[in-house]
Amino acid sequence: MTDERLLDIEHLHVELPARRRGGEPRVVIHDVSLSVAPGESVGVVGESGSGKSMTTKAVSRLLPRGAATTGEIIFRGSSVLGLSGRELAQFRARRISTIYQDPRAHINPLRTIGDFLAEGVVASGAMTRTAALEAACALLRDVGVPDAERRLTQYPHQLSGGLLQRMMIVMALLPSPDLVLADEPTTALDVTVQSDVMAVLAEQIRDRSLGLLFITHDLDLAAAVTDSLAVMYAGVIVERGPSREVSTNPRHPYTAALLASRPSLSSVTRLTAIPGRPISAFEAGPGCVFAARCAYATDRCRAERPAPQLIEGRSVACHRAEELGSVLPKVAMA
Amino acid sequence: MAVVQLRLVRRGDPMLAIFGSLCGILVLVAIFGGALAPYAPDQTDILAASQGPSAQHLLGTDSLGRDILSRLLVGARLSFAGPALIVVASSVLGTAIALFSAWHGGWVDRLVARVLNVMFAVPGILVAVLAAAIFGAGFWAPVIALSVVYVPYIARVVRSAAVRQRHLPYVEACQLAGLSAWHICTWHLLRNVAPLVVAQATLGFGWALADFGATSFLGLGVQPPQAEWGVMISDGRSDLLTGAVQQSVSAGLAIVLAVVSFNIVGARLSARIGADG
Amino acid sequence: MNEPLLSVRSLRKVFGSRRSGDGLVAVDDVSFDLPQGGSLAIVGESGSGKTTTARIVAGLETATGGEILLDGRPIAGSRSRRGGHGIQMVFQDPFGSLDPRQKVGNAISEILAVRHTRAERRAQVLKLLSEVGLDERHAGEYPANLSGGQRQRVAIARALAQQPRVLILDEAVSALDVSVQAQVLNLLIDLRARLGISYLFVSHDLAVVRQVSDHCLVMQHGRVVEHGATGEVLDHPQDRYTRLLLDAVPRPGWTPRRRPSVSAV
Amino acid sequence: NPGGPTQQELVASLPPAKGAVDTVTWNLTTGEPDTLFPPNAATYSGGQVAANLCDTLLTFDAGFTLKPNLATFRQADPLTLVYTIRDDAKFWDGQPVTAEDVAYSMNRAKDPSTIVSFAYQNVQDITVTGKNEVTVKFARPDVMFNGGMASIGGMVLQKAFSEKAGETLGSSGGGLMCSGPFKLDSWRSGDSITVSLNDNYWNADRRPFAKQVKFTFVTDGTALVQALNAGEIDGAYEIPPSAIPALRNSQAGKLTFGPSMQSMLLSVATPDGPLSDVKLRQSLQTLVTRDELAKAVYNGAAMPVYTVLTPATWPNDQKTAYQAAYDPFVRERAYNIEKAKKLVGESTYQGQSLVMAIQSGDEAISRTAQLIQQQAKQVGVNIEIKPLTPLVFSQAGYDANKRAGIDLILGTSFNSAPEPLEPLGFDFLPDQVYNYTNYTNETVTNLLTEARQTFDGAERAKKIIAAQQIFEPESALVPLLSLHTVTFLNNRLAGGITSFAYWSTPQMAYVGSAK
Amino acid sequence: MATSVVGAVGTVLAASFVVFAALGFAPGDPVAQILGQKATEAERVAMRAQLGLDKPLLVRYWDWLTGVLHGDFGLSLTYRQDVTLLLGPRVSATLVLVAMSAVITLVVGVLLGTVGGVSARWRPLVNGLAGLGTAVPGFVAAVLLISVFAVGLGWFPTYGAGNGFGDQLWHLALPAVALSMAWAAYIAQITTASVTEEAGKEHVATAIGRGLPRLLVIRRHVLRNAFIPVLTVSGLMVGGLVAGSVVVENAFGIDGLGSLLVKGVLNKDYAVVNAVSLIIVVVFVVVTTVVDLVHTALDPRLRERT
Ligand SMILES: Nc1ncnc2c1ncn2[C@@H]1O[C@H](COP(=O)(O)OP(=O)(O)OP(=O)(O)O)[C@@H](O)[C@H]1O
Ligand SMILES: Nc1ncnc2c1ncn2[C@@H]1O[C@H](COP(=O)(O)OP(=O)(O)OP(=O)(O)O)[C@@H](O)[C@H]1O
Ligand SMILES: [Mg+2]
Ligand SMILES: [Mg+2]
Ligand code: NI
Repeated sequence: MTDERLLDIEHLHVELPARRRGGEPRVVIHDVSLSVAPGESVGVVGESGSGKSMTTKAVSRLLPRGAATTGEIIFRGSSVLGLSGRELAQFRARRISTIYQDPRAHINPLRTIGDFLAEGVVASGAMTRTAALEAACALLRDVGVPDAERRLTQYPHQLSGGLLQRMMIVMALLPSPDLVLADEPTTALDVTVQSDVMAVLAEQIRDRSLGLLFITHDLDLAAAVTDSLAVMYAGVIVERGPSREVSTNPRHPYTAALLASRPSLSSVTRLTAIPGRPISAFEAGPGCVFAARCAYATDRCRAERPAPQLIEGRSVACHRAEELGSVLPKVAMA
Repeated sequence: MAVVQLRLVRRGDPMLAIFGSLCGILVLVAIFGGALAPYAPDQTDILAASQGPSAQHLLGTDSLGRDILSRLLVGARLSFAGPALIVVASSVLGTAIALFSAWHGGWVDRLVARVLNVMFAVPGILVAVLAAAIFGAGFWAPVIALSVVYVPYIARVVRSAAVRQRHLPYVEACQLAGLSAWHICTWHLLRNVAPLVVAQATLGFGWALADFGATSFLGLGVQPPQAEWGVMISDGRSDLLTGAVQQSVSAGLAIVLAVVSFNIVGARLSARIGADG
Repeated sequence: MNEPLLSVRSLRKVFGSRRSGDGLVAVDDVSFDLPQGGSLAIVGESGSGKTTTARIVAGLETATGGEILLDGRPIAGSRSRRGGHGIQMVFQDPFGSLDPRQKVGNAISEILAVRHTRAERRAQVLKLLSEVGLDERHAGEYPANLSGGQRQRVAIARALAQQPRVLILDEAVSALDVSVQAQVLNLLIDLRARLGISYLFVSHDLAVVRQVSDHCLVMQHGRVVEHGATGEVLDHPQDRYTRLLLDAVPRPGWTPRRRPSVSAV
Repeated sequence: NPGGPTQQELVASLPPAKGAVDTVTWNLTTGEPDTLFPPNAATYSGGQVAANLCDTLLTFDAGFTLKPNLATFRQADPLTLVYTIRDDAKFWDGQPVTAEDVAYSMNRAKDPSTIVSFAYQNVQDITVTGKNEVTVKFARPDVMFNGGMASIGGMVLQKAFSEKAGETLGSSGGGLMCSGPFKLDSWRSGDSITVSLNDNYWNADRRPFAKQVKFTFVTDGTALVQALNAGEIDGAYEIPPSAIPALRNSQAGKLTFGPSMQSMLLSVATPDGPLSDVKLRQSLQTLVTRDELAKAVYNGAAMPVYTVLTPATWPNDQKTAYQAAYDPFVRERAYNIEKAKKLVGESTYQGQSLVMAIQSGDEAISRTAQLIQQQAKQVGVNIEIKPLTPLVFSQAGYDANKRAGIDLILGTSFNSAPEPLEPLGFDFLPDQVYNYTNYTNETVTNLLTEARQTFDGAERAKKIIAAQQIFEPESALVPLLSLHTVTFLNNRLAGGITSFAYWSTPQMAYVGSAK
Repeated sequence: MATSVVGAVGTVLAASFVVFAALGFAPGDPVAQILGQKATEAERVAMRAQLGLDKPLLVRYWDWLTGVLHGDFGLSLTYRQDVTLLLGPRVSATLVLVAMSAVITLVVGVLLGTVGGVSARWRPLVNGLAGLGTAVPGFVAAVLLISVFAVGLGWFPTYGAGNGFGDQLWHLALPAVALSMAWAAYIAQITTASVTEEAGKEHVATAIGRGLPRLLVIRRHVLRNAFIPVLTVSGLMVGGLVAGSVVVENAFGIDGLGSLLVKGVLNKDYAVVNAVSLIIVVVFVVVTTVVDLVHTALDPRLRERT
């Protein structure tokens, strides 16, 4: 069973050093456990500051300097946190790839697209430059970019956001990794372009049966493209389970509230807003991270942090998960 | 503005605290140096000329028998007064130009940018020499010249900050609210660029100290018998050959110390402003 | 229907080279009416000219052509401040729309100073803040200490201080987290119901538009491609582009679709 | 004497050189000359270099006795001077020096646009009156004229070359054609002037020892000391006072103090103002410690003087007469703070600030000014030092408008010859530019005018001394120091003139190897 | 391209006119310098007319400008000769000095700054050195260097610019070090800051995340991008070095453009001052323009704008 797993994150806990000397270190990820099987797409959904990006950074070990990580990250059975410098480079170059939210900031503006695409595989010795460029061209055509040769000689600023995000996707796929981490790959894009880029990404991942860790704040989007879904709040995964289930039949009050505050495209309804604002892990009290905003919170919720419990194939971090199962509103399928 | 500085110091940055207090001490010396000096700075004693350090004269005497330590302490006043005036004048002028230019934008802004470019192209030392020729060598010539020379440096930095502010929606909100351009410029733009101006001015003070000393050294600025560090370096130059280095070297080190302190404080303040966003 | 509060006729905006005329046409022949107390949304993809239209109406940008009528009377086309005409605006970026070095209470009272005495002002500030769900404590805070949603409330309160008749909201909720966005949307809906202000609501989020507007305008490449009652447009889109837009919105059961070909950029 | 040599100890020339030397590198301490065109080469550097290149009609020996040089002279009558040019003199290009050339040169010098033209102010015309003869006709008798012919005013240029060179004559691009002991090789502006031995030089006494002399332009005292100590530069005149301590014990060469006719004095700059009070002026005479000044600021390169006529300007044969008249002033004007205080008290002076102008950039002058300021303060006189740029300072010298607001000018002046009338004429006759206080005294005027026309030395001395007794007590000039010529010469070399006569003689011709 | 050339020419014209006009305000009569103190007023008036000093400012500027365009910088009032001749050797001395300083500044500054930017371990040391360095003004550095290396150790000469290339390098070594000290430190600071900032950019994180070797990331993604601001500052640096050379030339007794300029201003030697300032302004403008062009060449985003 474990051998089948591509990525296992177990009780990940990340602390960043204090901003100022003498300050408290800041917890940004409190307790995250996740796993991705080969060919599986896992979505992570949460509002800003919940620690989604930190989770992906922890996987590729790109956390800010001074970050303290505990817990385990197992990739194909070996610990990522224990990799030596050379192994880490190999791991990053061949095993995983990351697609970021803002392609413009994540591509060196002074180098051509061709350089950008080929660089990784050439440096890791996987291909010669010519071969890499050829492979890139082929991939570009696969993701629906006409005129691939010309694109390779262009600079990032000459491309639109949507096109640039496709370049990112090509970059990520070129070394044939096992796992793709996509951190809000479409947030900066228009809906039409988002649909397009998502389609490309989903199709490529499926064709190659790669693992995908898909980060977004859009529950509907995540539900549409992933197999299983984790809902994150303040550094904690509050609910995890099959995408369809989680997005239609939430078992955690936060998931439910999130769904209820989404305006609907088809009808005018009074939205149920969640009072207060989203918090980061280090702002949370000793109890349930969502307690302060939760309509169902009890004293216990405020005092004691709930451990994830398995309910109907889902992992839910809520003391009242059982009893609330029937209370929480369900979402009808359109 | 001092309050801003204090608040920044309190936020705990040891470098800033150390060098900030050093700057404070130097400024106090500049103000009260006369009272600390064991001798009158221009009291000559030909019989005790060019002496090395001794109990009476801790740093020795210069070629006219004046006490070097006293001149160093008293010299802080002119050495600081000039740069202070330069920095204040150029900051006020530079900030005014920057705000005006950033507010109007368009061709006004382009014109201002061109004029500043021309000012960059005229070397400061040329302006200083010209000023010395026009106003006569002395305290004011370099003050006037360097005030003009520093304007583009201040204006450029402040302008880009002001332009950034100018395009923030809050400024447009103020405009929509019917507030006058003057009100917006002074109450919002100026207030927001003020910390930057302070930081820039502190940095500029270090540079001005060096440049002001250089004009005195060249004989275009403060003139002997006035005690001033640049003058002292120049005065002591002929003694270097006979091994009596204390005048030039002590004045040189005083300048270096002052410039280091103000530069570090200025850089730290700028960095903090950058961090504050 | 009685006379519209605000009418925009054949608005046109060209950016860039005015002499040679080869500038970028950001807004092209846009016309619409906004009735008293109504809410009109402008939707469209990025760069379609939504913001530009809104800014021209607010008087922050000068139109190249066309005219804007308030109560049937044209208002000066140039940079004259429309605030006095009862048009106010709330901006997208909650971080940039408040002076970082001004306490939020002062930001509001500064505007009231034009029309109110000092004594009236304080009470008025509190009233406005409570209107948007904030209280006295918030008045003494700097924007940096407020959350995005709170800032956006302050921005709304500030706009309300001018007793506007038209409130332009340019992506006013786009930068907010979903849970907070819902709060602000509710607030906006309530305010309109209570104060009878008209909204010109700019957004790219069709679901949001559905909640707050009566009518909507779909823009593409600076032109209006579809115009009608919001429900009608969203439920029965006529234009190909509107349909494309609608199809792209993720919702339960949705799958992303690849466009036949990517237009070369 | 810790202060430096006395008048008697000054050395006018060094023991002669023993042999030839290839190259001498000599520094021009006041910097690169503006021009070598003799009538305008009135600067220390310009005159010094020109003197090596161009022969003067007459010359002084090291003791300032007038001698024939390129010509002999005959005073035909008080209004006529006849010069006879020697026939063996040749220009560098081999052409003989003719009467034509001499008359041309003198007429060029006489042109009012030149700096030396003042020496020609009494000249009516200059004509060629024979094959080797040039006659100068005067409008008024002028005893000083011949002295002028022994320096830049009497230098002879080749007419043909000069006319061809036009405007650029004497500049680094234009060059010169003269008959002196050295030829001008090259002038690299900003770097050096190189001259080389003139093989055809007519005067065997002045045949140079050096094949080549390179003049450098180091003005910075520190750099100069370095270069001299390192032997990169062999010697220099006008060593700045601040460099003296460092050179005194040099291993590389020797310092020599020689007599000079330069002096430093403080002049009242305006006829009105607080200093129109004679008592206050007299207090200035005694409140300065001239000895300390000579020692501390000039490091011994100067000597106190007490009258406008400095001992150095006394003609050799009249020294006793002048000395006798001088001594009482020494006693009266010696440093005496009590006396100065008393004089100030008796004056109408109210403690106003007196503005003393100095030329900026001269370290020794600046220090002198500071010392005077301090000493004046002790007797209750407030002096404010005002440095002026050289241009403004020199303009203030002759333009009363530019002296507005200035009470005192501290400066140096020099005489080109031991001729008392030269300074006195400028300072004490009515309507003269340097007579800042509009001093007029009919007796003085008459005495000085007569003296100028008196050819008998003793008679002239009497008249001048009589005038001095009248103007000196109420003089608006405070003589301070007589400055020596300070010379440094590398030990490998010998010979050379060490008095200020170097300025009007081909001084480099005497410098040669010490072995 | 065309606009930048027009801008450069405009800058040169404006700056040279400002200098030209300002000189007219300086008191003192240049004729005094030529005629000496003993000339009469009539002679002075005549001389002024002969030199064209009685013409209006604009006419004089125009005359000068047309002259310059024909390669004629006019006649120096003090030296009575073509300014071109005066400039020749001094330009070369100052040029060698400035060039040496620029090389020292760039090599030392960029190397030090890169080390400080790339290595967090060395950064405090580099920052400390650079902070100290920027605080040592040229004239202070000159005095200190002279007392240690020339007077104390006697390793270097202290005067003159030397003859011939090798000699010139030897003579100008100390002055160049004095001149470049503060600027090298400044460049080191800028480089450190720029490299540190660039290293924190997201595209660098992408490169690292792709497993690119560290050196490759530093070279391709950090350094190349980080050098753009350094380049901009280098443009200003050349202006600063030229200005600073005046002070350093003075301290080391080098007869270069700087001392010629100071002397020219003090003597109101119009032709000299105008020529020297023109040279300085042109050097500055050319360097800034070249920097702009290089910047454009390095940064594809700028390429299409022009
Ligand atoms: N470089 C950093 N240094 C310090 N703190 C950071 C850094 N990056 C993020 N954080 C903090 O870590 C927490 C989690 O951040 P993270 O970026 O993982 O959130 P996220 O879920 O990705 O949010 P978003 O939707 O805004 O991208 C936040 O509180 C944030 O303030
Ligand atoms: N000041 C300006 N100068 C030049 N072009 C501009 C300017 N402002 C906007 N544009 C251009 O006008 C077009 C329309 O811009 P606008 O901001 O109105 O679009 P938008 O619909 O609001 O887009 P978004 O959804 O991205 O906010 C865009 O192509 C934009 O690049
Ligand atoms: Mg994120
Ligand atoms: Mg917009
Ligand atoms: Ni171009």
